[in-house]
Amino acid sequence: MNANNIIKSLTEKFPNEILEPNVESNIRISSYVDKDAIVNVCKHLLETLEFDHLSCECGVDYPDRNEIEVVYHIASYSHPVVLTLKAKLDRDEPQIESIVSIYWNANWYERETYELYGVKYTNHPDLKPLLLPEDMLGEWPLRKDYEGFPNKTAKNLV
Amino acid sequence: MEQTIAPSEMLLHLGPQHAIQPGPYLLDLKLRGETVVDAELEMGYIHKGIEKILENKTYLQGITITDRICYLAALTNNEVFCNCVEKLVGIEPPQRSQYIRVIMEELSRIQSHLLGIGEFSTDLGFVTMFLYMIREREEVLSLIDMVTGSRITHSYLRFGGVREDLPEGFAEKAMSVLNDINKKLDEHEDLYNTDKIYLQRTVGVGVLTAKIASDLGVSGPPLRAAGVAFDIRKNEPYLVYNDLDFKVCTEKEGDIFARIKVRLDEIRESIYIIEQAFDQIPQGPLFPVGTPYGRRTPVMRVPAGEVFCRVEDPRGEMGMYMISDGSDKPYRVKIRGPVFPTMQALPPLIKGTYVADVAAIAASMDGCTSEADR
Amino acid sequence: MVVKNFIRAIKTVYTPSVTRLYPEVASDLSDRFRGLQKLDKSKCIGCGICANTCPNNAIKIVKDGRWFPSLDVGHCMFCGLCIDQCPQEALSSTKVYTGELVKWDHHKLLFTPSMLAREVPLKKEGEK
Amino acid sequence: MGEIIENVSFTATSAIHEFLKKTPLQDIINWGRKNSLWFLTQPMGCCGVEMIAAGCSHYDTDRFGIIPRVSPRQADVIVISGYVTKKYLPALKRLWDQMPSPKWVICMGDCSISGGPFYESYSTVQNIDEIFPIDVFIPGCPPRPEALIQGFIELQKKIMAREDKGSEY
Repeated sequence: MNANNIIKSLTEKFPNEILEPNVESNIRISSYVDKDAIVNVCKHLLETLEFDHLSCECGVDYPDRNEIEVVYHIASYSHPVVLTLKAKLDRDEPQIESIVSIYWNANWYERETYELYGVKYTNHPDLKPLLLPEDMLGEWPLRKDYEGFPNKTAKNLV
Repeated sequence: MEQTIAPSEMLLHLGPQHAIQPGPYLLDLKLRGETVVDAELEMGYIHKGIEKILENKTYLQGITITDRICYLAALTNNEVFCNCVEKLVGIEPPQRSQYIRVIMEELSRIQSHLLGIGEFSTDLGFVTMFLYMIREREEVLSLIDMVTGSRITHSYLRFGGVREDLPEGFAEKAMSVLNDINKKLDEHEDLYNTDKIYLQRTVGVGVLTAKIASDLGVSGPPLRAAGVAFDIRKNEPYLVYNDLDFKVCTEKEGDIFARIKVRLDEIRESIYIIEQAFDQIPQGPLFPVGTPYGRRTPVMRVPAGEVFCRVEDPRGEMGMYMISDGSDKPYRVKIRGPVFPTMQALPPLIKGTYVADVAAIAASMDGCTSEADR
Repeated sequence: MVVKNFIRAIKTVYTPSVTRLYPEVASDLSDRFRGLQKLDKSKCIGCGICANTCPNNAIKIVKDGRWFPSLDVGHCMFCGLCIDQCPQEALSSTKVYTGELVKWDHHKLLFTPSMLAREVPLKKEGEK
Repeated sequence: MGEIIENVSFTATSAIHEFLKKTPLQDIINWGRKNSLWFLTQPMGCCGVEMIAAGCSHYDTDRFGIIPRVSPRQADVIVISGYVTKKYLPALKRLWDQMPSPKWVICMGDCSISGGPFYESYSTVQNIDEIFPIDVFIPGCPPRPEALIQGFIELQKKIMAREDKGSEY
């Protein structure tokens, strides 16, 4: 399983959905993905390309472009290639389909991204806050324009 | 979890403060008789917001914050952060620094596993073993203290190298302590293997098979105990692990006993790695020559780009995703801790077991709440 | 066998004690131990690099004759960055970490430049 | 004094106690109290590990009669050993309420004193000393176990000097 083959297989299977594929090194590849195709792409990755380990999933906020990117790092237990998949979402109403049905451990990552960025995952089994108390929902603290930070009420002696 | 309960069922909260916990989390159990029929884990009680804090600190200041992600693996957390920055900048630490990093990270692995096994033992009621393990851990901590100047939050690594060289006579002292630990480990393992009560409580309990473990996204000792030889040090070698000879410790059973066995074996393997590293360590500079990087690196700018790095934490795969926009602070840092998926796998794992085994299973996964919450 | 546990426990009676008898005997510290900083007033130029470097904003430059750093130990992580970055090597770490630092009140955790330079004692005479 | 739990009358408020506080007999009571400071183990972060280490063989707080307990109902001292978040504060208050009086609080580490490295985070509760009556502050990130022992010794001194906030004078 090598990086070029993986990119080739992906672009052949999804010519319109996989955008800007990029081979960074032998073990790192990245690509943008159309947000409607994420579940199908992940299914293909899991079933034919041995990407059986979702390493991490996170959001990145770009207020200048009015976009939130959802980034998936998909790795494998058998080969060292890590694929970075990114999906661009609208910042005002970020919404993407959940991949819990394919990678079980996406569950908590998605809940985390939901409460920190406000990304809504459709078809998620139980979308509710994970790390923060319920009443902080809606503040989206990791967005770049979060107002509550830095909170300067701490008693600093100096 | 469904909060409505049938007349024959009962809801049990373990936490946020409980004797079995290494840090606060809440484990809700739904019991029917003594069997756990449903479980849910609620966390975030020590969510520090480290990812947001790192966005507001310069790269150099970020090193001190990464220490505090997980208090038992501060050096590996430093390593992954420095690794990301080094890859973005395009420098590589010189051989001597890499060897020093390997030695320190393996020492850190030893102390983490010792505490992990110790805490597990006290949750089983085997408090003697806890005291033994902590006794040995303190010796290792003294070694780390000798080099880094603090016991658990070191701030020892710098971009392109390490803060200070190994002190005089460190190798001899370290090897005498480690050989001693190696000898004592055999005795401890003998105790574990022959204790009837211990065997009854661990063998065949909390079985995580290879298929399920990889579906749940688990990494580290729980996965290796199920027979999957997944170790970032082998799969994606960083530092000088390519030049060192070691094996990935695996077991087949995937139960609690196997997990503890894997940790004990890994301590031995780490000692073996350190022994080799002391033999092979070359003389030389600590920082790459001809670059501005050094112990006194001032606030620096990092070229724009993004990188995803992985290292092997004591608990599994530690990854960090860093985006730089060319300024002196990272644009986004995502920490992918190994404990996060491990904790996530806990509720499905304890479903169907007896409530008495919950403590043993939870402790054998060696969860570190601080890191899972970040 | 469970009896083995007891035998092992009894055997440890003969092993040397490991307990560090603090406070009667001060513990051995490594040479690199990072305790409370010490300020060399003759070297310090009040440039403020330490205050800028501090990850926690625990250092502030105050006027005490000349400009010197003052330190809030309630914020200080003892990470050693200020010591590394000082261009004049005016700051150094000492092995003070227990007796003089533990305080009864929060506001006593502020260490003035003269306390950092050890011109006045860290704990006042008769201070409880 | 912490918050009063409803329908529970505190023994410390009784008339006998008020009288005893004015007599030298209180010194004997305080001597007894200071030598049995059982503390609640609830590790909350880096300092929690040092707290565990302080209870084990290398530091051995049992020498001072300081014994770790896992139940708040058996504990006299709560060591806030880490970072208090908005989510954890209600639980911590509840632990504090469950402890029988007289009871004391020790702030261990920067995180509990001021927020430490995370003082400007969105999740932190700042100024813990306005919420709990804190007796001893132990700076350090984390403090060594010796510093924790020193903190207990300071608390003992404070109890003997009748200046602690745990019992009313």
